[in-house]
Amino acid sequence: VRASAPIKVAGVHASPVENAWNSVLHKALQDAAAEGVIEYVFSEGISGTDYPRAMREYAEQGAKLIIGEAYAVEKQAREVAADYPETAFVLGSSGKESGDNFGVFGTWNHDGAYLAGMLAGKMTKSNVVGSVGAMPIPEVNMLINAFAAGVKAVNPDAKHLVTFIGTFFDPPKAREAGLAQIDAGADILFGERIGTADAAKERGLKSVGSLIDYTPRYPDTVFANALWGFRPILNAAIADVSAGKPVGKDYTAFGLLKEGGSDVAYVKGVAPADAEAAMEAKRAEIKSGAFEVPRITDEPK
Amino acid sequence: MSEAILNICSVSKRFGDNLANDDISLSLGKGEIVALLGENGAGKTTLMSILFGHYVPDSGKVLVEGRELPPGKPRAAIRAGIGMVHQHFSLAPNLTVLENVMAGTERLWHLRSGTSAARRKLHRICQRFGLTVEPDARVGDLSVGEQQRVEILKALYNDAHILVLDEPTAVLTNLEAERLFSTLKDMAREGLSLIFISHKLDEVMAAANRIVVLRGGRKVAERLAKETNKAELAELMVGRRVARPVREPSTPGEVVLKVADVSVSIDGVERLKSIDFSLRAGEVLGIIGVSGNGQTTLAHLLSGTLRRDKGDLLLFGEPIGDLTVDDAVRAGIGRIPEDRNKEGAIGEMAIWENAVLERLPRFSRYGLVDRPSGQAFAGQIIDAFDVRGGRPTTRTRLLSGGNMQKLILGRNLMDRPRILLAAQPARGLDEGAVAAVHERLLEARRAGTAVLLISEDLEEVMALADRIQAIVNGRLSPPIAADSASATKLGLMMAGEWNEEHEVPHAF
Amino acid sequence: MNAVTDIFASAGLWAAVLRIATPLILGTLGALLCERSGVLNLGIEGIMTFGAMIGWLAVYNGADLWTGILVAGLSGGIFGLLHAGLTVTLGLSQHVSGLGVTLFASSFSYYVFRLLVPVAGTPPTIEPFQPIDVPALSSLPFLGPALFTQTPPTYVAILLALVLGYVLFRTPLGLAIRMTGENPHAAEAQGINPMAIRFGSVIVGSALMGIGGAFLTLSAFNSFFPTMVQGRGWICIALVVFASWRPGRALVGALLFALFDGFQLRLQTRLSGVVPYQIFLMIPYLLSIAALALMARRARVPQALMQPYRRGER
Amino acid sequence: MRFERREHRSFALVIATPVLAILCALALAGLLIAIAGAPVMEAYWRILVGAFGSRLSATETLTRASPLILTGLAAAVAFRAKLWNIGAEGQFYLGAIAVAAASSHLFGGLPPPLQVPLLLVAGAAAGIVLLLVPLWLRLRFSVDEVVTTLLLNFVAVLFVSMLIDGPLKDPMGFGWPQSQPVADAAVLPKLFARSRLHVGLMIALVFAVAVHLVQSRTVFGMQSRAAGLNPAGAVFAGVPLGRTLVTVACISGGLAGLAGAIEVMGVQGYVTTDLSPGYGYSGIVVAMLANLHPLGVVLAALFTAVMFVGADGMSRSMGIPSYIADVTVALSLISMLTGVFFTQYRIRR
Ligand SMILES: Nc1ncnc2c1ncn2[C@@H]1O[C@H](COP(=O)(O)OP(=O)(O)OP(=O)(O)O)[C@@H](O)[C@H]1O
Ligand SMILES: Nc1ncnc2c1ncn2[C@@H]1O[C@H](COP(=O)(O)OP(=O)(O)OP(=O)(O)O)[C@@H](O)[C@H]1O
Ligand SMILES: [Mg+2]
Ligand SMILES: [Mg+2]
Repeated sequence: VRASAPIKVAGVHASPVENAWNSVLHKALQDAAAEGVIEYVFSEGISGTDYPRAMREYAEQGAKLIIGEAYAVEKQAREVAADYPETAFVLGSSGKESGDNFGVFGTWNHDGAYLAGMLAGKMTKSNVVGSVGAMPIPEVNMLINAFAAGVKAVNPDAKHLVTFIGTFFDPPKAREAGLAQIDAGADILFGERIGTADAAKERGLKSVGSLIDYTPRYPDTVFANALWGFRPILNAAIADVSAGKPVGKDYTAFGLLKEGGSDVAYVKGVAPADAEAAMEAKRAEIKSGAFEVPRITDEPK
Repeated sequence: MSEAILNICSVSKRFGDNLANDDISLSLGKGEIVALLGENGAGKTTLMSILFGHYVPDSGKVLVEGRELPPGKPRAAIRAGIGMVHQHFSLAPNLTVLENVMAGTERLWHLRSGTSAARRKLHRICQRFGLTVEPDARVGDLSVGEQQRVEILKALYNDAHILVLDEPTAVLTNLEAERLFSTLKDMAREGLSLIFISHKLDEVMAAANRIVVLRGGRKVAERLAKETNKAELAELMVGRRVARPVREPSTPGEVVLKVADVSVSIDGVERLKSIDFSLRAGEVLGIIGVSGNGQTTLAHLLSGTLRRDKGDLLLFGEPIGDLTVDDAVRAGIGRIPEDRNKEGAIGEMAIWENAVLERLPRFSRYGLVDRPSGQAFAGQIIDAFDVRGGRPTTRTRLLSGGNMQKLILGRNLMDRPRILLAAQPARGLDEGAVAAVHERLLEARRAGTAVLLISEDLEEVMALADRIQAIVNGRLSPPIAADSASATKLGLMMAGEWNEEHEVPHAF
Repeated sequence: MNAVTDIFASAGLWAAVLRIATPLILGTLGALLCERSGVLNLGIEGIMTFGAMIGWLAVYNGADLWTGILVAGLSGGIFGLLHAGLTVTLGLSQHVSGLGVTLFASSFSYYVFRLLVPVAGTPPTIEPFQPIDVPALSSLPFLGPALFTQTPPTYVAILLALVLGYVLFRTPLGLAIRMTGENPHAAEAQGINPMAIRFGSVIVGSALMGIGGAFLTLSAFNSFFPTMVQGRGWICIALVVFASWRPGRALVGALLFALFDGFQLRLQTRLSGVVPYQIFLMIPYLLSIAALALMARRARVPQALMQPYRRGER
Repeated sequence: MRFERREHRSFALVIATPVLAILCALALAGLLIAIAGAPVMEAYWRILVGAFGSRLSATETLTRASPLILTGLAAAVAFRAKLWNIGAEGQFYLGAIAVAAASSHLFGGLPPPLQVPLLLVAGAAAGIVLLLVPLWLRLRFSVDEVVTTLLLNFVAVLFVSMLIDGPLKDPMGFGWPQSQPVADAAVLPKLFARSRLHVGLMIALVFAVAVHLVQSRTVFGMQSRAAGLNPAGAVFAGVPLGRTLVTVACISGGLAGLAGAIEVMGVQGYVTTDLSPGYGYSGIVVAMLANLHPLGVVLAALFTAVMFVGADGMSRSMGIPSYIADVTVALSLISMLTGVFFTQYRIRR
C-alpha cells in the first residue's frame, strides 16, 4: 500500500460488530485506520431495509470505498453501486461482481477448518466430534464440511455431529448445543458460533474456533482456530481504489490460505506430534497448490 | 338519640363547572337511620364518597366522634369505623366471598393471612345479623341479592359502626329489599348508625328515623320521618309539586302483536317457557315479575336481539319468524332497554349518533350517513322531549340518567311507533323524571300505540297498565284487568299463584 | 425412537432443562406479578436486554456477581417505574407503553454498551457463576448431576416461584395484589391503594425481568451481545398465559418449554434436518394459544388486566 | 393530584403539546449524544439534514413512512373497534411472503397491470387470514386477542422462515434463506429515479383517505365505532357485531398485509426474516400518536420516519453509535404519547 493521504472507507455492518464475521472486517479496518492507511467510519446493526440507505449516505458523504455484506440485499446493493459509479463497493456476497465498482468476496476459511479437523481427528478419544453452526447457509456448510473432511481424512471411523441453533446471535444457546453434543458423546467441538467453546470449557474438553483466534479467550480449551483474515482482501481493494482500477471483481481468493488470507492457528503440543506433522505437511501442500480442500456447500448431515 | 357520632361540616365539592356539593352539613346519632334523598345528580353519592375518602372535598370536613378524618383516605375512614356499600357493587368476581371480605383488613406486610380466624369472624357476623352466605363461593357465581349481602358483610367485618348504603335496593326484589331493611333495623337496635340513599319513598318512610333532602348539590330540608309524608318529600326533592299521571279509560284497538307458545333458551337454560300473550293498539300491557324470572329475556326477544326456540311471533297478524333489530325498527316497534347505560346509549358517541344509530337506513344513502338530517332529528328530540344538558353534537355520556332516558324515549316516540316496548323505563330515576316518563308513555297510548311495559315496580304498573300479567320462572300468567288488581293479588301472582297450575317459583 | 429414550435418560438433558429454564422462570414470574395486579408489561423483552447488559457491565467493572444481579434488578425496577408511570399514573394503553419500553430499553442498552465497551473482536468476558453442588443431593446417582449441580441463580429462581406463589395466595399483600388485578375499585373500597399496589407490582415484576436477563450474561454465558435475548421475553408473556397466572404452573411451563428446547438440541445431533427447526420454536407459542382457548371460558384472566384505573372516574 | 378529562381542547394546546413533547425527546437524546462526546447542536442539525437535507434523505424518509402508514392504519382501524390487533408484524410478514409466493408460482407471467393488483390483493388476503384466527378465537371462545395476536407474530415469522428455508427458498440465492424474488412485472414503479421511493406511498395515502372517509362518513364506520365503544349497546341498536368485527379485522389485517406486499414489491424484491424493522409494532405506536385518526396516522408515520432516518443519518455523520436512532425514536414516541395524554387530561389537585 502506498503511503498517500488515507482514503476514506466506510464499513456497513448488518450485525453488531461483536459478531465474529463482522469483527474480522471491523478489526482489519480499525488496524488499517490505526496505521494511517485509511480513514474508517462505520455503522452497525443495520437491518435489510436500512442497509441500502446507509450505503448511499456513505457514498454521498464521500467515502471512496464501502465495505460490508450484501447477503440480505444482493439486488439492492448492486442498484446502489450502479447509482454511485465514483464509489467503490466491496461486499461480502455469495453472488457475482457487477459493473466496475461492485466487487465481492466470500468467506473461505475452510482450509483452516480442514487442517484443524486433521488435528481433532487424531485427538478424539470417544471418536465423536461435533460442530455447532448458526444456520445451514452455504458458507457455514462449507466450513463444517471441511472440518468433517479433515477429521475423516485422518480418522475415517470418527463420527461427526452437527447442530444448527437457528440464529446468528444467541451464545447461551450455542453453549447449550455444545453441551448437548458432549452429552451425545462428542469430546471435541468445532464452534462456528461463539458459545460452543464455553460448553467444552465447562466439561474440560477441547474445542476449535472459527474466523478469529479464540485461544486467548479460552486458553485451555481452544487449541486450534480456522482463522480468516480480511486484511489481504482489504489491502487488495485499497490498492485497486488508490490505483484507480475498477474493483468489480471477486476478491475471495485473497482470503484463501494459499494467498495468506486464512490459516490455522493452533497451540503446539496439544495434539500428538505426528498429527501436527501430518497437518503441517498438508498445510504446505495447500499452500503450494498441490492439494485443494473440497468445497461442499450442501447441508452437512 | 344520643350524641352525634358523625358530623359532616360544610362540605363542598366541585367537578368542573358543576358544584356537586354546596356547603352541606349533616349529623348522625348513634343507632339512628338517616335517609338521604334527592334527584338524580343531586350530589348524594358525591357526599358519601367524600365521607368515605374516595373524593377529597374542596372545603369542609368530616368528624367521627369528634375527631377529624383526613380527607381522601378510604383507609382512614374504614379505621374510623365507616363502612360503605356502593351504588355500583365493588366486588372482585373471581375471588371468594371470604377473600373479598378479608382483602385490605390485615397489615399488608404480614407474612401470613389469618384465614381461619377471618372465617370464624365472618361466621360470627353472619350469625349475629342473619346474613348467610357461603364463604368459599366465588363471588361471580352469586346472585345479586347475595352479592349485596357480601357488600354489607365487608363493611361489618371491618367493625363498621357507621354504615352507608348507596341505593342498596335499586337492584333488589321487593322481598329482598324487605329482608334487607329488617336487618338494617336490627343493626340500628344493636347500636349501628346508618345512612342510606334511595329513590323509593316507601322505603324511606318505613325505615328512616330522619330524612335529609338534597337538591342541586345543596341541603334543602331535613325532616323526622314521623313528621312528614311522601308527597312532601317528593315536592322537596324536585322543588315543585309532582304528581304521577294516571291512565284515563280507553278502548283498545286490534291486536298488533301476538306471541304464541314461544320458548327461548340461553346457554342451554330455558328462560321462557311456552309463553302466550297478545297486545292491542292503544293499551298498556304490564308484565310484572321478580327479576331473574325471564322479563329481561322477554324484552330482548321482542327487541330483536334473541332467537326463539319454538313458537310464533305474529306482527299485525302475520307470522314473522325470528325478529331482528332491523325488522323491529322497520315495523315501527319502539324499544326502551332496561339498562340505559349499557344498551340504551353509547356514552362516547354524540347525542345525534345515538339518536340515529338504530335507524341508520333512514338516515343514510348509498351507505353514507346523512349527518345533517341526523342532527336535525336529534334537535327535534331535544326540543320535543326537553332533553337538558346537551346539543346534538354533545357526547351522550355527559347527560344525566334522566335526560338520557328522555333521549331514548324521544328517539322511539318521535316517529309514532305502533308498538312500544318499555323495559324498566323509570328505574333509578327520581320522582320528577319518573312523572315525565310516565306522562310520555300515556301520551303514546292515547295516540294509539300499543305499549308493553315490563317492570318490577308494582305501583308503576298499577298506575299505567290496562291489563297485567306476571312472569314467573319463565312462564306467563293469564292477564288480569288492572282495575281488579291489588298489591296483594299481584304479589301472589308474582309468587306463581295463579289458577291453572302450580309452579315452583324461581328460587332466590 | 431409541434416540428419544436415550435423550430422556441422560442426566445432561435434565440439567440443561433447568439452565435453559432459569431466565424464563424469572421473566415469567415478573410478567405474572405485573399482570396479577392488572398491568400487562410488554416491556419485558427490552428490560431483559437491559438487565443482561447492565448486570454484565457491573461485574465487568469489578462488582461481584451478586451485585451484578442486584444492579440488573434495580435497572429493571427503574424501567418498571417508567412503565407504571405511563400506564398506572397516566393510564396510557398498556400494550403501547410496553412496546415503547421494549424499544427504548433495548436500543438504550446497545447504545450504552457500545459507548462503554468499544469493541475490537469479541466482547470481553467476566467470570460467571459456577455450578455449585447441593451437599448430599448432588452425589445422588442420575438425580445429582441432573438436578443438583446448577448455578446459584437457578436455585434462586425456583425458590422465587414458590415464594411468589406463597405471597400471592397466602398473604394479605398477595390478596391485595390479586384484588387490584380483578377490580381496583373494590380494592380501593377496602382501603387498599390500587395505584400503589400496581406501582409496586410492576416495579418488582420488572426487577425480576431484569434479573432474568442478567442470568444470560452472568451465568448462561459470560459476555454481552446485542440482541442476545432473542425473544425470550415474548416467550415469558406466552408462558404467563399458559400458566393461567399461577406461579407454580409458570414454573412448570418454563421447565416444559426448556425441555422442548433441550430435547430439540439433542435430537438434532442424531436426526438433523428431519423436522424444520422452526416447528420446534413455534410450539410454545401455539401451545399457549391453545391453552388460552381451552381456559378462556373459565375466565381466570385477571379481570382488570389492561384496564387503567383512575381515581374518581366512573 | 389527579387527572381530569378535558371536554374541550384549545387549538393552542393541541399544537403546543406535541411541540413540547418533541423538544423533550430531543433534549433527552441530546443528553445521550453529549455523553458520547459529540456536539449536540450540530447533532440536531444533522438529524434535520439526515431526514430532509437532500433528495436522498427526503425520499428515504418517505420510503420508510410508506409501510408505517399502512401498519399504523391497520392498528388505528382495529383499535377504534376495540379489536386489539397487536399482530400487524406477523400480518406484514405473511402479506410479504404471499406476494413472493404468488408472484413466483401463480401470476408471475401476467403483465404488470394485472399482476400488481392481484399481488396486492394476495398480500392483503394473507394478512386477513392471520388476523381472522385470533378473531375467531375471540368470538368463539372469548379469548383475549392482545396475547394471541402478539404470539402469532412469532409464529408467522417462524413460518416465513420455514418457507424461505424450504419450498419457497430461492434456488439462485446461494443457499441463503430468502424467498424467490417477485417477477419483474410485479415491481412497483419508482416515483423518482435513483431513489427507493415507490408508488407504495401513493397507495398508502389513498388508503389513509379512504379509511378516513369510511370511518367518518359511512354506516359501517359508525357501526364499527359503536361496536368498539359499547358492544352491548351496539347489538341493541342492531349492529351485527360479529360481521362488523370480521369486516374490521379484514380491513386491519388487510392493511398490514398490504404493507408487507408493498415493501416486497417496492423495495426489497424478495422476503427475508429481517424484512421488517418492526413496522408492525411501530404501527401500533403510530396509531396511538395519531389518536387513532386515519389522517393523523399519516403525520405520525412521517414523524416516526423523520426521527428514525434523521437520527440514523446523524449517527453516521457524527460517528456515534448507530443505535442512537432507535433510542431517539423510542424517546420521542414515549414523550409524544405522554403529550397526547395531556391534551386529553388536565392535572387537578
Ligand atoms: N367523577 C365525577 N366527575 C365529574 N363530575 C361528577 C363526578 N361524580 C359526580 N359528578 C357530578 O356531581 C353531581 C352529583 O353526582 P352524584 O353522583 O353525587 O349524584 P347522586 O345524587 O348520587 O345521583 P343518583 O341519585 O343518580 O345516584 C353530578 O351532577 C355530576 O355532575
Ligand atoms: N365521570 C364523569 N365525568 C363527568 N361527568 C360525569 C361523570 N359521571 C357522571 N357525570 C355527570 O353526572 C351527572 C349525573 O350523573 P349520574 O350518573 O349520577 O346520573 P344519574 O341520573 O344518577 O343516572 P342513573 O340514574 O342512571 O344512576 C350527569 O350530568 C353526568 O354527566
Ligand atoms: Mg344514579
Ligand atoms: Mg348516586
